[in-house]
This record gives sequence, C-alpha cells and structure tokens, in this order.
Amino acid sequence: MNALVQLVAVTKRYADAPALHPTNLSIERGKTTVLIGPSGCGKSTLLRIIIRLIAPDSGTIDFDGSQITAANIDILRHRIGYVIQEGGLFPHLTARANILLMARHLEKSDEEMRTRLSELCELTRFPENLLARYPLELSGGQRQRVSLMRALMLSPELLLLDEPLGALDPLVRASLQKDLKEIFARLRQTTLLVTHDLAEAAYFGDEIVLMNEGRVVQQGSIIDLRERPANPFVSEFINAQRSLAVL
Amino acid sequence: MNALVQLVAVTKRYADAPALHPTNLSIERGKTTVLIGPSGCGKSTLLRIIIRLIAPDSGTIDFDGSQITAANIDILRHRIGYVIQEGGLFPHLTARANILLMARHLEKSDEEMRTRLSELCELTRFPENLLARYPLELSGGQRQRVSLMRALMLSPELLLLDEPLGALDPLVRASLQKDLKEIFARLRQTTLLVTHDLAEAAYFGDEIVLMNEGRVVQQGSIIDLRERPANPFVSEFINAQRSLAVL
Amino acid sequence: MKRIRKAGKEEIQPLFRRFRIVFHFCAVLPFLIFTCSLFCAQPVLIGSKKFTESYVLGEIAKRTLNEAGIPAEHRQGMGGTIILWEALRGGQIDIYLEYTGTIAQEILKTERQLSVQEIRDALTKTGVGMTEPLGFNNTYALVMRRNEAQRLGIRTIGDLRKHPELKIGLTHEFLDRRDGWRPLRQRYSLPQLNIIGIDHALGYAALANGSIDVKDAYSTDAKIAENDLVSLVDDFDFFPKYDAVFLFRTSLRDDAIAGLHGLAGTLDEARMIRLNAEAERTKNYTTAANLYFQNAVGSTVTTGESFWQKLARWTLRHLELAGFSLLLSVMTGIPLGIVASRGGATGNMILGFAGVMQTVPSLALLALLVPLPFFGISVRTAITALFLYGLLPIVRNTASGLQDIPRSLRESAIALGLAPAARLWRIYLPMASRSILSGIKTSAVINIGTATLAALIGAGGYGEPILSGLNLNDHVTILEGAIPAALLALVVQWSFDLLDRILIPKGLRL
Amino acid sequence: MKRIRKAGKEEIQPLFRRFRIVFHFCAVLPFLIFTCSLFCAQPVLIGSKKFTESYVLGEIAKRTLNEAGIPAEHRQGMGGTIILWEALRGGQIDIYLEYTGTIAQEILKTERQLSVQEIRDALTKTGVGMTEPLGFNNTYALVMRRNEAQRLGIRTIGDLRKHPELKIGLTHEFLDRRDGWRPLRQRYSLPQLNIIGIDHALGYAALANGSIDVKDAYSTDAKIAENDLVSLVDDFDFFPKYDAVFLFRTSLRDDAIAGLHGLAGTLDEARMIRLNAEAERTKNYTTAANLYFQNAVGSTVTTGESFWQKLARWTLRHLELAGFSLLLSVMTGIPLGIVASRGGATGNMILGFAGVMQTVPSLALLALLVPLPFFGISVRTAITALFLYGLLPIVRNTASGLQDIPRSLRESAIALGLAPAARLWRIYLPMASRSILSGIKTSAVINIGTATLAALIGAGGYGEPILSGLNLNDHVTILEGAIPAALLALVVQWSFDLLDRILIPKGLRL
Ligand SMILES: Nc1ncnc2c1ncn2[C@@H]1O[C@H](COP(=O)(O)OP(=O)(O)OP(=O)(O)O)[C@@H](O)[C@H]1O
Ligand SMILES: Nc1ncnc2c1ncn2[C@@H]1O[C@H](COP(=O)(O)OP(=O)(O)OP(=O)(O)O)[C@@H](O)[C@H]1O
Ligand SMILES: [Mg+2]
Ligand SMILES: [Mg+2]
Repeated sequence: MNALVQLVAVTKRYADAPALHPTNLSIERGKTTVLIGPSGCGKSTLLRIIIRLIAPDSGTIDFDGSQITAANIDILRHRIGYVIQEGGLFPHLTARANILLMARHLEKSDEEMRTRLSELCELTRFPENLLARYPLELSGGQRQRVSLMRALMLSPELLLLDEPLGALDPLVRASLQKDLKEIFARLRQTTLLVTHDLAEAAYFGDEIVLMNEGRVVQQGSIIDLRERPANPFVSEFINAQRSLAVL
Repeated sequence: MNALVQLVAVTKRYADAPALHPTNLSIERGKTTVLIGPSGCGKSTLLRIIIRLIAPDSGTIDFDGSQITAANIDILRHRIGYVIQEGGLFPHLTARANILLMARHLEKSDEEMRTRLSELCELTRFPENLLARYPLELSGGQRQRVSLMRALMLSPELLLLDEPLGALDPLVRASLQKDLKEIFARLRQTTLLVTHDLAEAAYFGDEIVLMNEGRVVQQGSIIDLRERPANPFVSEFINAQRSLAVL
Repeated sequence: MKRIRKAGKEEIQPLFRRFRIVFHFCAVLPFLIFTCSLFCAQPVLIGSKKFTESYVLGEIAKRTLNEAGIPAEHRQGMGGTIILWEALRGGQIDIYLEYTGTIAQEILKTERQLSVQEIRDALTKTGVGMTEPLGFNNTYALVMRRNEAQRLGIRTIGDLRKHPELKIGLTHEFLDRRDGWRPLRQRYSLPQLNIIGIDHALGYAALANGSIDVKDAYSTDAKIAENDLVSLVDDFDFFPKYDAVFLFRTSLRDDAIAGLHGLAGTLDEARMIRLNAEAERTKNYTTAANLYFQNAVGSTVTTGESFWQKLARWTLRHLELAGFSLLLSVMTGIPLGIVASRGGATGNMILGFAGVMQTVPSLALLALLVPLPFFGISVRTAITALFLYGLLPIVRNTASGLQDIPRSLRESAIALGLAPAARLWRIYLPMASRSILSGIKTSAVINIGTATLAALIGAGGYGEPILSGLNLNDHVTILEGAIPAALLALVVQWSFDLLDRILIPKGLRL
Repeated sequence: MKRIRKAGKEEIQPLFRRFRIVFHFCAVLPFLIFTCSLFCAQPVLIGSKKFTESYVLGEIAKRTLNEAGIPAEHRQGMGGTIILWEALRGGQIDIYLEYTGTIAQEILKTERQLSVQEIRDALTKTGVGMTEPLGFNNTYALVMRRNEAQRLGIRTIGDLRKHPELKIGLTHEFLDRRDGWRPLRQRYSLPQLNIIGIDHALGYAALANGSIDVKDAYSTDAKIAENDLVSLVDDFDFFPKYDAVFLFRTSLRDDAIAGLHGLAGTLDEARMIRLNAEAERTKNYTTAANLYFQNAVGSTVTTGESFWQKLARWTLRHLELAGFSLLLSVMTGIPLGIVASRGGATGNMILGFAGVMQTVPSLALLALLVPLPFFGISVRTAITALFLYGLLPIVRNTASGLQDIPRSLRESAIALGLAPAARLWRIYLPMASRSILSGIKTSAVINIGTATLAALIGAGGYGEPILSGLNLNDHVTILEGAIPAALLALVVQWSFDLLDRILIPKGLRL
C-alpha cells in the first residue's frame, strides 16, 4: 500500500447538521494532496478528525498501516505537523518559544534547534529579530508564518496545513510557494493542504480533492477537474476562480 | 475638500521599532482605496490608528473635516465599520447577536434590523440558519463573513476592511467581490481595504496605496503602478503576484 | 427601551437583561439598605435575663404579641438587670420582664418599699411604662419538705419558733443580704442555731436527704414543685414584694402595650412554678410558654418548637444573613472589581482595602462594630461584617476575569463604537462571567461559614446551636448547627453550579 | 535534562522551571510536614495556670532554661489544675508550677498533710518529677492593715482573741471550705461575731476604708504589699502547706531538670509578693520575671520584652503559621483544582469538600481537631485548620482559570502531541496563571486573618494581643494585634502583586 493515511467511511455530525457524509480518502506517500471547496464544506473538520481533535462518529482512519485510536494518537501526533486556521499561537510564549516548544520537549540538541530555526526563518522570510516577540506583537502575516514554522520544525512525516498562506502578501507568498514546493518534492513530503485558492491548489496539488457540503465531489489532477468535471458544481467552482484573475 | 479622512504626518513606533514613518494619506469620499504591501509593513497599524485603537505618536487625523480626538472618537466610530484581521467575534454571542450588537444598542427597529440582516446574508452567501450558532461552531470562512456583516450592518460612512475575504473560497469570493463592488459604486461607499491579493486590489481599487516598511511607496491606479513604478520594489511586488496566476 | 425588550428572543437580550438587573440593584442599594434597617428595626424586641423564668415570660410576651398580629422577636438571656435596663432605655429592646422589688432597689435605688403606682410614676419620667403585676410574687421564701411540715404542723415562718431543733441551710447570698437571714431571724425571733451556708443547688439535695430541714428559695422556683416542698407563709410580710411586671418603652405601638396589659393578673405562683418546671424539664422555653396559653385559653395544644421547627428558623435566618450580605457584596464587589481591573493606585487601594477587611478577625470586627451608633447589637452589624468578609473574592475575581479577556476582543468592542457602559454590560462582564461567578461562589461559602459567628451578637442562625454546644461542651448540639451549615454550603454551591449554566453564556462553554 | 537546562536563556525555560519548583515541593510534602512536627515538638514546653503568679513563674522557668541554652516556650494560662496535670501527663507540656497542698488534695486525693518526700515518691510512680520547694508558701492567711495591727499589737492569729470587736470580712469560698473559717475559729477559739461574706476584690476596698478589719487572702497576693497590709502568723500551723514546686516529666532532658532544681529555695514570700505586684503593675509577666534575675544574679539589667520584640515574635510566628499553611494550600489546591476543572462528579466533590471546610466555623473546627490524637493543642492543629480554610479559593480559581483557556489554544496544544503533563506545565498552567495567582492571594489574606484565631490554642501570632485585648476589653491591646495583621495583609498583597510580574507571563500582560 502506498497511502500514508487512509480514511474509510468516515462520518461526523455536529449537534444540528452533518458535517461529513461517509467519506473515503487516501493520502499518498510523498505527494501533496490539496483539499479545496466552498467555505463550510468540511475541510477543517476533515483535518481535525485526522489529528483527532474530534473523534469521527463512524469509520476508520489508518496512519502508516495501523489504525488511529485514542491510545496511540499522542505518539502519532509527533509525526504530524498541523497548522491551525486561526494560528493557535500560545500568547504566553514568544515566537521562538512557540516554534521550539516540541523540540525542547523532545530534548533536541541546542545546535540542531538553532540550525533548523534559521533554516525556517529563511524559508518563510521571517526576520529573525522578531523571534523574541510575543504573538500579540506580530502582524497577521507574521503570525501565520510562525505557525507554519512551528509545524515544520520537527520535519514531520505528514503535514496538515489549513490555509497556511491566507494572510501572506503576494511577494512572500510567491517565493514561499516556490520554496515549499521544491522542499516537498525533494523530501518527498506527504502533505494535506487546505486552500481556497485554486491557483495555489493547481500549483501544489499532485492530487486535488474537491469537497462540497461534507462530500468529496471529485478527486484528480487539475486537468481532470477542468476537463472532465464530475458535475456542474465542479466547473462552476473552477470558473469562479478564473474570473478572479482580472489582472 | 473631497477627502473623508486625511492623515497628516502620522507616525507610530512600538517599543523596539518604528511601525509607521511620517505618513500622509487621504481617503477620498465615495471611492475605494486599497492598501497593499508586504506582511508587517504597517497596514493593520494604519487602520488601527484611524479608528484609534492605538494613538499615533505624532501627526493629525481628520475625519469629515474635524480632527479625531479621544473625546469625539466614540461617536465617530458609529460612522465607521471595521473588520478586524482575526475576526474579533465575541464568543459569548451568536452570529446574529454579534451582527446586531450595535443596531440593538442604537435601538433600531426590529423590522429594519430583520430586513438588513437578510440583505447581508444574501450578499455574503451566508446561510440564515447558521445565524443562531456561536462563533466556535462556525467554519473559518463563515466567521469571516459574520465579521463582514457586522461591519456593514449600520451602513457606515467609512468602511475599514482588514483582509476581509482572506479565508473565502473562490466561489463565494468571486460573487462577493462582484456584489461588493457594485454596492460600493451604487452607494458611493468610502472604503479603505487591506488585501494581499493584487488581483483583488486591481478589481476594487479606484486608488491603490502600496506600502513598504512603514512608508507609502506609491499611490495611484493599478495602471500607474504597473506602468510607472516609483522604484524597483513596486515592479517586483506586482510581478510576484502575476507569477502566482499559473492557471 | 420597549423595542429592545420586544426583540427578546435574541440571546443577547436575556444576557443583557440578566446583568442589567444586577446593576439596577446597584442603583437602588441605598434604598435597600434603608428598607432593611426599617425591616430589621420593625419587630418588637423583647429581652430577657439569664434565668428560666425570664426566658419563659419573654416567650409568653412574644406569643401574645404575635397572636395579636404584631411581629416580635425574643433576645434570650441578654444579661442582668443593668444590661437589660440600659438596653431598654437605649432602645435596643422594647420590652422586658422585671420585678417591683428589683426596680425599687436597683433601678430607682431606694430603700423604701414602693407601691406599684409610685414605681410607675417614677419610671414614666424616664420614658418607660409598666404593666400591672402579672400575679405572682417572686421573692425569697423559706421552704420545707411538705410531709415534714405537715407532720410538725408548720405553715408559716412564725411556726418555726416552736421547733428550734430544725437545721437550717442558707445560701451565702441570703446570709449576707440586708433583707436576708439576720433581720429575718430578728423579726421572727427564730431560735435555731444550727445554721449552715450552702450552695443553692446543693441545698435542695441536702433538704431531700434530711441533712437540713429548712432552706431559702425563690418563691417560684421550679424545684419547689419538683421536690415536693412547701413554702412557709411570710405572715409578718417581712420579705419585700417582687411582683413580676413587664417594663416597656412608652413609645411602643399601642396595640403591643395593650397586649402586655392583658397579661396582668393571669399568673399566680403555682402556675409560674409549673411553667418553670416545664421549662427545666423539657429544656424548651417555648413549650413552657405554650403551656400558659393552653391553660389560659383552652385552645389547641401546641407543643414546643420541635427540632425541625428550630432548624427551619435557623435556616431562614442563616439564609437571610448570608444571602443579604452576599447581595451587598456582589453589588459592591463587582463595581469595585471593575475599577480595580484597570490597575493603578486606585485599583491597588481597592484590593488593599478588601484584603484588610478580610484580615480583621471576625471577633474583633464584631467587637469594633458593636459600639458604633448605627450598628449596636443587631442584624445590621452581622450583615455588615459578613458583607465586608465577602468582598475580597468578588473584587479580585472580577478584576482578574476582566484582565483575562483577549486583547483582540477588547479592541473589537472598542472599534464598534460601543459606549463604555455598553461595552462592560454586553461584552466584558459576560466574557468574565465564569471568573466572577467563581468569586461569588467562594464568597457565598465564606459568608455561610462566617454567619455562624453572628450568633455571638444574638443575630441567630446556625451559630445558635454551635455556640451553645461550645458553651455546654456538647458535641451533639454543635453538630446540630455545623451539619446544616455544611449542607447549606453544599446546596449553595450546587445551585450556583446551576446558575453557571444560566449566567455563563453558552458560547463560552463550548 | 542537562541540555534543556543549558538552553535556559529562552523564555520558556524559566517559566517551566518556576512551576516545576512548586511541584517539586509537592513531592517533598510529607517530609516537610514531618520536619515541621519535629521542629514544633522540640522546645521545652512550660504551662501555666490562669493567674498572675503562675504566669510569672512560667516566665522565670523559661528564662532560666533559655539562659542555659535550652529552647523553651511558655504556654500561658492554659487552665486549672486538672487541665495542666493532664497536659503534663499527656506530654503536651513538660513543666508547670504547682503547690504541694494542691498536689496532695486534688491530684493524689488524700486528706493528710504529706511531706515533700512523700509527694515526690507518689508522683515519681506516674512519671512526673518534682523540684524542692521554691521557698514560698502560698496558702491562706488572715491580713490586717499594718498600722492597725501595730497599734493593737496583733502579730499572730492567736492575738485576735484579745480583740473581739474586730470586723471580719471573708470570701464565700473561705467561709465554706473544710479548711476555712469554721475550723479556724474553733482551732483558735476566736470570739468575733461580726463576720460578713464579701467578694475578694471588694474586701480589699472594705479593708482600706475601715468597713472591715481582717480578711482572708493568699499569702503571696500582690495586694498585700500594695495596700500595706500585714499577714498574721499562723502560730498553730492551722493552714496546710502550699509550697510552690515545679512539676516536670521525668523524660525531660537532664540539663533542663537541673536548671529547674537550681530554682529551689530562691524565692521567699516577700519576694514573690513583689514579683506579683510588679506583674500586675506593668501588666507584663516578662518584666516581672526579669526582676527575679536582676536581684538574684545582680547581673545586667534586662527589662522585659519591649513592644517591638513582642511584635517581632508575633510577626514571625504569624508568618510561620500563615506561610506554611498557604504553602500546603497551594500544593494541594492546585492539583485539586486541575482535577476539578475537568468537571464531573469528582470535580463537584472536590469543590464541595473545599467549600464545606470553608463553612465549618473556625472555633468549631479547632474544637473538633484538638481532641484528635495527632493534633491536640499544637501548632500543627492551627496550621491544619488554616490550610483547610485556604483551600477553596485556590481550588476554585485554578479550575475556572483552566476552563477559561480558549478552545483553539487547548486544541493547538493537543495537536502538537505534547504529553498531557507537559501540556499542563507548559501551556495550561501558565495561561491560567492570573486566575490561579488571584486565588492564592485571596487565600493568603484569609489565612493571615484566620491565623489570629490560632492564639485560641496557644499557637501565638497576632491573635495573642487581640485575644487578651478582647478579654481585658482593652482596645489598645486589640489594635496592637489588629493593625500589624492588617499591615501584613497589605504587604502580602503587594508582594504578590510583584510576584504577578514574575509569574504571569509577559505575553499575557500586553
Ligand atoms: N504591539 C506591538 N509591539 C511591537 N511591534 C508590533 C506590535 N504590533 C505590531 N508590531 C509590528 O509592527 C509592524 C507592522 O504591523 P502591522 O500589523 O501593521 O503589519 P501589516 O502590514 O498589517 O502586516 P500583515 O499583512 O502581515 O497583517 C510589524 O513588523 C509588527 O511586527
Ligand atoms: N462545533 C460545531 N458545531 C456545529 N457546527 C459546526 C461546528 N464546527 C463546525 N461546524 C459546521 O460544520 C461545517 C464544516 O465546518 P469546517 O470548519 O470543516 O468548514 P471548512 O470547509 O473548513 O470551511 P472554511 O473554508 O470556511 O474554513 C460548517 O458548516 C460549520 O458551520
Ligand atoms: Mg476551515
Ligand atoms: Mg495586518
């Protein structure tokens, strides 16, 4: 089997409405899978289920061949990097302490941490002198980059990115996209990326998963989606993005 | 004078670094002014100074001909709508209560509020049945739309929007952009919009203000910026965006 | 405002209203205090001295007034003659039972025997009224075993002359008094030589086992009936009259005065002895007092207050003390906490003050409040002390709860242009509600605990049994108060937990 | 671990370490308690009865031991003979002053006059040792005005026979006692008939103004010197001997026993009267005791403990009581609060328990703890009670602080894969620190206030002056304790405010 993560018939409903209808999804090793879809279609829910911030109502999730359960999740989490949509930076820790939190906990060497940190700052174009600031002292885009660094710090096997570049300016964003894509390819990094930007999806996505109202509507390459849309919603969604590109 | 807001030599520095060098800016009545620039260049700071969440270190800000002071700001704030970058929804209030907060405070009639609310839900494509949910029960994009509705509720004279569409999917985003632009034009709405998306800036911006490192670098139409860049940074910034449009 | 209220199906409204209510209280605070002091001052206050007969007659007066629809309270066992008299003069009580002889000697300080009318005239000048005698004379008497007296044919004190062999045991006080043994012996020319000084209680035992044959006693002492004794007639009228009368403030409401006058002439010695005996047997003054009404009116048989009735009374009073003081603490503490949350000198001062209040030991606080004019020995004093104790947790938690609100949300509220008051009402206070309620809960529990000390100044509540238990070194009685107090604390905690569900907005509990 | 410590320049480390420290305390808690109880048990404990002479001799014994380098504490005025005797037998005190007559009658329960040796032999069997008499005999005596006695030539009790006209005033107790007036009169065939019973204190006044001529007194009563009286020689040795001796546990350290023996024979009646007079004049037992050393050794003139020395002693003790109990409350309350924050039955139980503890009135709690074996009349009891009182605010604020952490941040911590313990240490507790510290501050202030009650069981602290002030109805003395307690509360609050700056992470104070 080549899938790192395998979701089988996973469902979830909140008090008043289903958020995820029975969903199957496999995240291939070494590839970047992009999750797109309208706001509220269940993308974040899916990520939260994989890292088990919420438990699925039914269905199973396998990670690297073994089923994820409440018992083994804490260890598995060390192998997963997760960037939460809202940032989720701890206000009582500086940017540096936020990023190094887990590395320290796992008692990495100072040397190793320092090197990795510089690497990451360079990658995300984050000025090193801002590392001593608290989250409340950073701008929105700066915070987002700190979150990203925190997730990348331990070079996790699986990266779950929930709109990691949403608040970035085009300059940083363009180069970050380029670098990330390169790194992902070089390290054969398995990534599940949520974005609302079809261009970004097309750029990163070896495989694109389009969701709507709690269901996977179509899965395939961007070409598949554009040229062989499974239903009218797919073409509508793709064309909307196109119409944005006024420039 | 045709400027609704006039900033003269406004500066601001945080503990360790200047965030805003002496800045002049006028926001024209009835037009949409777009603020773009790299992450951390001071866009949010500028907005926060206008609505006086932070006081400027020096310089003056006039609103509708009279200077903004600590004394008159509370009344002026009623004439300004502000969408904060992080959403800033109150967790103890439902989406509806968040949106109606100020209207209720100003004792608008039920009828008026109901009509306006439906209008806004339609505009932002927000399902009315989600109005009874608390912020924690909404998805990221849904929350962003609630913030937007809250700012638009009282039809303010000045709209300050800090990346209001960042978390929206292309479908909603495209139609929302179209509708907003229409409305802004029809109502001759004065708007100051922060975005990191140059396409969006070009689409909305009667006037585009490009900032970098706490300074206004160039101000003008998108054509001006593209064809008569004030310095190399401008062209670099514009081209970065272009390179994103891979589709 | 009407319109807003109509929009009440929205969730912001109830929230708003809930907090608004609390703050409306704030506005009417002075009024409430005033009402309370009226309320607290309103019932007629009956005092009694520290002995059985005085307790029983206090209860009788109370029930008499109550049956006439006049609210009355009985402060039991406040002290001796001087304390009661001063309390009556000072208005801390309205009524108490006194004896004509005592009035003449200790209050009017005269040696002469005064008539009832003379006494009444003298008292009226000081603003105190007096009823006609109730019907019994509680003076000294000499008592003997009934069978012995019958055998020897002794009925009067004079008859003792014929029996010089009788052993006489007298209390030291009686031996000492100017109207005691020495002049009595002279007056009656008594021949007995075998006189011993003996403690009053021991004397009854000595009388029972024949070690002595005659002793002195108060004429209505319950022991006379219990030990089957007989008191010898004072045929020379040697002993001064100690007729029982009620003293009252002349400013007392007329119906209450009329009620007291109605008691005149309704109690002879035999009956009073029976009531006293009943009180000592049952250890329950209300039961004894009820006996009076039973015989007098032949009405329904009411037994004395049962344990459950007492419990209910303590509980009500305890709730009243703790509840009212908590209300004051909340109404004062939250605004103070809001100010303190802004930090600075004022904030430190407020926290400092609340802290210092918490430090003053409860005993010392009561001791310092009691001498002040407005306070004195009253429910007001207890409530004030409790209020001060309950302040700190509320002030501090309000402050820290407000400070813990994330900056982005505070700024949103400001940017919306909400007026400062509305910001507080609609945003800050609801968001800090968990912390504030946690402070209120701590304060409520502290108040319930400290309210037990209120009994020290006669304010009642669970402290009543705890204190008497401590005095009597009786663990069961202590527990009669301590267990309900603990249970009450639990109940209060749990009801506050329910309140949490109402007052902490649902959005904060996700 | 080493590596982590090296990375200490980062800000997460100090935070982590700070909290770690508190929890390391948790681990050594049992050890600390053990140390404390050793520490508390170590000094030699001297008890005294509730009257001046006993106090003064207690102080003398204490200073004697201290000067011999033996730590000693004096528990003043613990009660009467039986209480002290039982405390000595039970090991709650090591030494107290007793009188041979009292030992014979009340402890050994014999009617005979026993010799010192007989008494010592009897006591030794029960594990109690006795010194030789100190030199004065505190028994009954008859006293007269000195000039009157000289004028009439009266020196002994027998001399009274020649003056039947003298008026004799006696206390009721003396009139009653088996070794009192009646047998005395018989033994000496006294002719006086004019005998009145009179209160002891009033008797001195009566003697002074000539209403009476002779009265009974204790032979070392300070009043004898003050009123310039003379006690008549008991030429028939009628009164039993009440020689003062120290009783001690035979298990007491040898050097302490030797020190006590050294006091034998060093104090005659005249000197004891002077010391008693000094104590009553200055209201300071230490000063009086120092007088003894001054005359005895002719050494440096040490005046009694000055106000500032006393203040220092009270403050230290108060800090010890409040500080140690606060430490216990913190170490227990935070873990309990963490559990309680998860809600559910356990959480409710914990909050319920802490609440109930808060409700038990302090007096009742002390009354209930004292009879338990481990506790008794000791510092341990006071600390335990304070610890229980301090629990609630900490538990509750820890719980509500943790519950107030935004969900998104809680989830971030989980998603990172931090182990539950690390999550608590590094994320949750620091984020809840403001609320937790606010609870600790409330608890500290409550402890400082309640610690004043510790004086009730002789544990010292600011309660000492407050209690004696309340007893003497002396407001100045109350304030000597109340004001420092209030100041201490302020100081503690302010130092905690400083602590806020250290313990509340800077990122939360922006
Ligand atoms: N409280 C603060 N203390 C210190 N520095 C601050 C503080 N708030 C913001 N800054 C700094 O000021 C600069 C401008 O911040 P601002 O939030 O205005 O940026 P921005 O243009 O909105 O960026 P973005 O697009 O990332 O939101 C940033 O470098 C930021 O780190
Ligand atoms: N706790 C909750 N209770 C009830 N409904 C919820 C809750 N959390 C999310 N939802 C709903 O579930 C649906 C899916 O939410 P989700 O956050 O997964 O959307 P999303 O695809 O990430 O959207 P976006 O792009 O806007 O972030 C939404 O309609 C949201 O309103
Ligand atoms: Mg989402
Ligand atoms: Mg910004």
